[in-house]
Amino acid sequence: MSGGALPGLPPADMLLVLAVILPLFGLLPLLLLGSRLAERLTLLVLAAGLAVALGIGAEVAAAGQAATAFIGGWRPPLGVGLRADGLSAVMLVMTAVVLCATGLYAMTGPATPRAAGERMPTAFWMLLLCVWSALNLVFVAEDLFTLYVALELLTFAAVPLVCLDGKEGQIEAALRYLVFALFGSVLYLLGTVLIYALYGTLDIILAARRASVSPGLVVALAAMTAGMMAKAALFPLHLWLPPAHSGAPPAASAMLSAVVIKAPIFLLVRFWLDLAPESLAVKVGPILAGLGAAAILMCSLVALAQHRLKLLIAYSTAAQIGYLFLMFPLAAAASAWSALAWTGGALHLASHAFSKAAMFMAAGLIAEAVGHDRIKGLTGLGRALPVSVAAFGLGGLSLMGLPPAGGFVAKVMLLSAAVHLGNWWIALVILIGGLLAGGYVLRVVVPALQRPAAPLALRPVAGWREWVALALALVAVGLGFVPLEPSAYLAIGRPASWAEGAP
Amino acid sequence: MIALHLLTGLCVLAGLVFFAAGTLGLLRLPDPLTRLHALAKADNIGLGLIALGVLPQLVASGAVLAAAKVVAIWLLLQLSSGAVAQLLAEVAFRDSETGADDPDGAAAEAGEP
Amino acid sequence: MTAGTLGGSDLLLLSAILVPLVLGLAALKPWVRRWGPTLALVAPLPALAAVLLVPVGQSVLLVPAPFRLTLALDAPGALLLGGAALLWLLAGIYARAYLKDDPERGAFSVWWLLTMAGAFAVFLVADVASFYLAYALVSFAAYGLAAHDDTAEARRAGRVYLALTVLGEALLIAAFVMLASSVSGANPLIRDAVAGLAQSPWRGAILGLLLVGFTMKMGLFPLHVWMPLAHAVAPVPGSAVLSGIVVKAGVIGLIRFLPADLPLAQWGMALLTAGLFTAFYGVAIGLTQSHPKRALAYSTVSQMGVVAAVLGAGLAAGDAAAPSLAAFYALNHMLLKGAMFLAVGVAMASGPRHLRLVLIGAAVLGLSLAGLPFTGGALAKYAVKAPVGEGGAGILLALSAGGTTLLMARYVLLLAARGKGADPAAGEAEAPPALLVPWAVLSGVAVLLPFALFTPVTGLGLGGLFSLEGIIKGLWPVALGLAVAALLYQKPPKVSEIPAGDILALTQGLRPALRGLLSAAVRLDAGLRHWSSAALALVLVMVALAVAMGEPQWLQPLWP
Amino acid sequence: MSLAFDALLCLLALLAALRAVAAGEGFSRVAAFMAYGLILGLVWVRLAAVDVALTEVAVGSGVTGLVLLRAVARDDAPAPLAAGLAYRLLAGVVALLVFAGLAAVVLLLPEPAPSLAPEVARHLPATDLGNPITAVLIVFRALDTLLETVVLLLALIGVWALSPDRTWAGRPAVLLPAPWSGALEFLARLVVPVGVLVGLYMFWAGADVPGGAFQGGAVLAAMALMAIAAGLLPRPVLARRRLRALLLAGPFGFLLVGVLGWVFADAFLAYPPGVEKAVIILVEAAITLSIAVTLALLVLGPPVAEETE
Amino acid sequence: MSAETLFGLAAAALCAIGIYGLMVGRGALARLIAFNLLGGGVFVLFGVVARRGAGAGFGGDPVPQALVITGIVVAFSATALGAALVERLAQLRAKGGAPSEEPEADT
Repeated sequence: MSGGALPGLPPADMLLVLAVILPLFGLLPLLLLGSRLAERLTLLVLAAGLAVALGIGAEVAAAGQAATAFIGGWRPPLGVGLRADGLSAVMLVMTAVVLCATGLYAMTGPATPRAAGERMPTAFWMLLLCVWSALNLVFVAEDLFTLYVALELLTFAAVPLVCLDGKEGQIEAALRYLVFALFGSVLYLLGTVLIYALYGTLDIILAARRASVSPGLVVALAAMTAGMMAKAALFPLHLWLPPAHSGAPPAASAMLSAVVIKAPIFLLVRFWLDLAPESLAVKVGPILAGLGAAAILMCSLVALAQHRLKLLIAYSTAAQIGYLFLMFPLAAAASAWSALAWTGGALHLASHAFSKAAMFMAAGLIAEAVGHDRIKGLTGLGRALPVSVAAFGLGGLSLMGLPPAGGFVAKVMLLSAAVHLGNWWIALVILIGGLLAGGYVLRVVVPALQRPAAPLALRPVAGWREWVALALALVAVGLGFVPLEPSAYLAIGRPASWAEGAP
Repeated sequence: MIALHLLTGLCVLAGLVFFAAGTLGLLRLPDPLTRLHALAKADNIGLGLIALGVLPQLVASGAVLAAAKVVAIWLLLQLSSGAVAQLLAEVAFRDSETGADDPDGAAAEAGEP
Repeated sequence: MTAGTLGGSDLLLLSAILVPLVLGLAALKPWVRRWGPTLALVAPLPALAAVLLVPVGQSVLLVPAPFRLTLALDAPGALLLGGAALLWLLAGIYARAYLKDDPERGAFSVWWLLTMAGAFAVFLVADVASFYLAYALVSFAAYGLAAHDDTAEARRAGRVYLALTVLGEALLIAAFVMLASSVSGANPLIRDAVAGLAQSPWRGAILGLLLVGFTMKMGLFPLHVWMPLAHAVAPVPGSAVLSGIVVKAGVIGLIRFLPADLPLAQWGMALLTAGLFTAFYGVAIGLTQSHPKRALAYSTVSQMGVVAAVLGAGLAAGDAAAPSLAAFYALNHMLLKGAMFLAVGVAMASGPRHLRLVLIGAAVLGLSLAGLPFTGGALAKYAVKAPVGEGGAGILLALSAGGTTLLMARYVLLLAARGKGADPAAGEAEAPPALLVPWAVLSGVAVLLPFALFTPVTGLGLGGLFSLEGIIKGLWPVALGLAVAALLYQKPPKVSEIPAGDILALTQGLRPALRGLLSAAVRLDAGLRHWSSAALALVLVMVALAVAMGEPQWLQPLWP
Repeated sequence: MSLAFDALLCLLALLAALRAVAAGEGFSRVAAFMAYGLILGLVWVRLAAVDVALTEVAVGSGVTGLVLLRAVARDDAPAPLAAGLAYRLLAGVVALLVFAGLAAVVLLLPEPAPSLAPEVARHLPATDLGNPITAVLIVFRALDTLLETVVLLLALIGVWALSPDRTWAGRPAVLLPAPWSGALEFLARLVVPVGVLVGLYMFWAGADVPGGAFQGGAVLAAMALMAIAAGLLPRPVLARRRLRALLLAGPFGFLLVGVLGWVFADAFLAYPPGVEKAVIILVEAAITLSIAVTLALLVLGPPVAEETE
Repeated sequence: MSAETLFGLAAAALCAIGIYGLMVGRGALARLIAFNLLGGGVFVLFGVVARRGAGAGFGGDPVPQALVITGIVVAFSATALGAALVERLAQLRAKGGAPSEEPEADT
């Protein structure tokens, strides 16, 4: 048992393992149940999982050090270790909240469209739990091969989600997503085998301790980073994201854009700040930031030119991912300001998750009510669907980086770090990104607030689903009240080591 | 001992000859049925001879179980290649019968194992 | 600094902001929105009370570190807050009558209340982060007032306004980040941040961004294009508030963020020249306008130029008194301009006989703005003479007063035309009292209030003004302006009307270029999203990463 | 002498791989890929990893090849035009660059190769298993294996989710569209029982000699498919509870044993001391059963229209 | 030139061929096969590392060999999912499904 367990809460290592296997416990019986029972069981598991995630967060805060667990009692390098430091705990809680909201949003209520048969709802609930288990594992696993299996579990759950409606365009998008993601994960595997060949261990922390700059490590990190960039759809590797995220059913695209896309990014942060030696991180930082900047500028411009609402939001995801890559050169430099950049990046990761999930849910409700996805036909919608447009607007507010949203605080933190570390072009890109985000958000919100030219014929939409979207948007706004200083919570468990806790 | 090695060498060599004949038949013969005929016959006898050649070596070195496995493999192959050849022949025959034989001999190509 | 318990005056300061904000958000509910216009009357009262009761210099820490949300009432803030509260109250009464048969008045009142909350907050907050929050609130909520009518022109004006507002926000956040980071701690007070400006390494960049960001809100050339568009399309009470108060957010920004005691000659001169140029430019374009509201909008551009000039002079000389004098001038402009916009509405609604009365009132307001002796405007002009000094700038300042007189004459002329032709059915009808009374009260206050405030703000006696030499100095620019107006009235020159947002027309050329850029981006994106290019890109990225991390000596064995 | 054989083996593998990439037509590409898989099986034997050789041949080229063959047969889309010569040259150059990088790294691998073999040897007796690979799979890295069974199940759920709504509870499509053939039935009647015996033996022997759950499961799946193709067994109705319970046996069983680990051995997926071998065999049996059913259903594909045979 | 180095270079070559196939491959099936080739190459690399780490009475380090078994099964499930997607796509296209919203030429 490691770390001082909070009274009343089960020990930290049990919670860690629970976070991974609880969704599996929920998933497996679903095969035997009908879709109504499946829904109820999933919502129950979602609630329990949220409690576990919050428990882990509390344990890490109370113990002031990372929570650790060893599978089967075997310590690395032989066994597999799970470890949740400050950042992992934040990611676990973020994922739990977003997926609970998605569950509520996708719940069949009086006004939700009747699913044609058992296939869609049952498959959706199973895939949701799989996504959750995989994400939790990605955030806590410290073993490179376990991370590979977790990433594959995530991809195999995300691909069917994309083509759940079964239309031809979506299946083509899902196929393209699957094969490109596989290309990425096999490159990651190539990196993993080289790391094992060099250091005889797959554990990130032990490998980091033995890591020294050598051709093998360089090729390994290059392959792993390229693989993760392919799975994170960083520009110019974003071919699969727009069709996949816009084609998926609304609840699924909310999940995909908000949390599934964050797993490979989290791993990149894990590699470049825990595993790789400082000298390599400084060399690679500019390349990652350069591609991130290209992503922000290019994908925002293309988002401005989109005619369909969901495609606009999907391109916005591709652009916002660019911000997260701007963090690497800032966080790699060993200075007080890099801690601020590190906090800004984590905050952007979280606030983008909440605001993007809210925007996709709102877009789904708007498409349901109006019957089409074209931006042109949305004039005057603000009066008909005020709550959905408000959710979309508040989410957009966070993307634009305007106070009082979380996106604003993250932008200020990254800007301050960029200014102090002298990366002027990063500061400029952040500002231009905010402008372009303003462009493509206001392009939808402003016509919605005007008076409709012709009265809109709307199909009824369940009120509580709109409030779920608005609640998520309000959480993104709530993140705006995070203090503008390096967060102590995120510093727990850094630099990573197994030393603390049980010897 | 020398006789043993001689026997093994001879058998394996003969087996190889049959395999070569089978492959030559595959490349040279015109239509699927005759190719199947060549392959099924030649490869089976080839494998039989090689198994025959290897058996004494194994028995001599005391690995009786391995020898039994080699024989089992040979038997399984007899069975499966015979049945598969039969199936392919049925398909080839039905295609040539119904004239579904595509002009560019795709069916013939499909006949190839 | 009463951090713990919130005293009576602290609560008053807080409620000045919270009451309009809460009412505005509550008005989102349909049944509250029906009472919107009446709520709009109640909302400014706490602010008015705060200005009257709370001693100047009082500040309250709402949320302790690391947020440090603080409100503070300093001299310029109190002046502008008082004027704003008064104008919101009277314009609110006016708007209730003006919009009584407009179906969308509920929505208008939501934007009205939110802009009010933002405006009061901008004048009160004392820390950087909440200033940015208040500034963003007043800027984006004002969009609702501008783009109220559902006409194509209103939508275009709204788009231009939003584009420039988002640009302004980006510039300001960059400046605030650099400003705040020179002081330790998460969210410094504006005072401390500005104090740290002297030795901050990016002083030039910060000042540049601050000046551009705030003068864009004030409508200084060349970033004034949005103001004539927005103020012309807004309904009359909306234009009054936009031109009167929302523009002052830029003024208070400059007052707060420019170092009072650190003489910066070049930045000061730059602001001074830009201000003076805008003063004359506004008058020149305003004269060609055919609608009284657009003429007034250009007059605001011109007057804000004067305020910028005053602040520039103060910055150049490091004169600590300049900000409060500029605030006094801005207050005078706020009330006069508000009254003039309301006059347009009253003129529209009254028949020919009553129109004469309205025209006389408007003329008085115009002359007061121009600085005719014995009017409030003269006091304002006299007050700002000190920082600008007697040199070339002083003369130009006086000349701009002449220009303003000319523009005001044009405005009265347009008002007369507008009055007769606008509403023949009005016949002998008199403007409804709900419009007439608030306008009359506002005009009276606008002309007389400076007399009460002159000595406390400037510390000078009134005597100097009423001396013969003072009268002469105030009179000749006005006389000159009237003479030229009479001359032009005889032989009106054939000058075609310059479209509102004058130099915006130049940007029409930009539109196809922008569209070209978008389609190029889409084509590049479509190209990159083919499988062959993406797969190749992935492998090239891997190779690039490896090469970037590699060291040259690893290739040594290849060529020993 | 053996180096020459290894070189020949490598050459064959490269040729098969090149053929699989360069072949124009879908079927010959899959045929080349299956040949590649079998040659890799030999490579694994040469690398002294018989367990992996079994898995590579059974799953890597056998079942994968079967799935690809089925896909080639059903995907009658016209073969899209090949990439331009310039692009192919560029791709070739880049591939060579990657080869050079990897080859350099392989040549520069550290000489006393770091290895966990001694670590495994030290802890092997605690698991009282003979086969170290099974020990690593089921004991030391048990979480990977648990997740792997879930991955397989998830792939099946993904494949089933592709069916149209109305046939969610139907039967999978016919595997072999040919009419009944005596030869196939004869072959099935003879080989299936022997195959099942071999599969069970491979699972049972996995504890001590090369073999194990995955290899045994693959052989059992093959036998099931042969029986269904020959008509000895009907195509299963996918919504039947019993079939789905079989699917769950592996992952759920493993999960339950893992949770029991908390109770008896104070760590998740730890085996109660003293009865490790029995529990491990039990778990492996459940996994073998589930893998056999899952692999078979994956090859059979999504449920299509309900047919009255 | 030991056997391990030979197989190591062969594995590197297989990876290169796989990557070439993934770049040049036309149509999803060709790419799936190229993915399996690349996967096979990486797994042989695992095998070489295992063989180099032989010792303590084993012919090869059991940990990477166990990983390869897991990897092969995961690669198979990926290929099965991909193949099912390809078949479903062919089925829909054969039924004259409406072309997807943006007719992207899959060149």
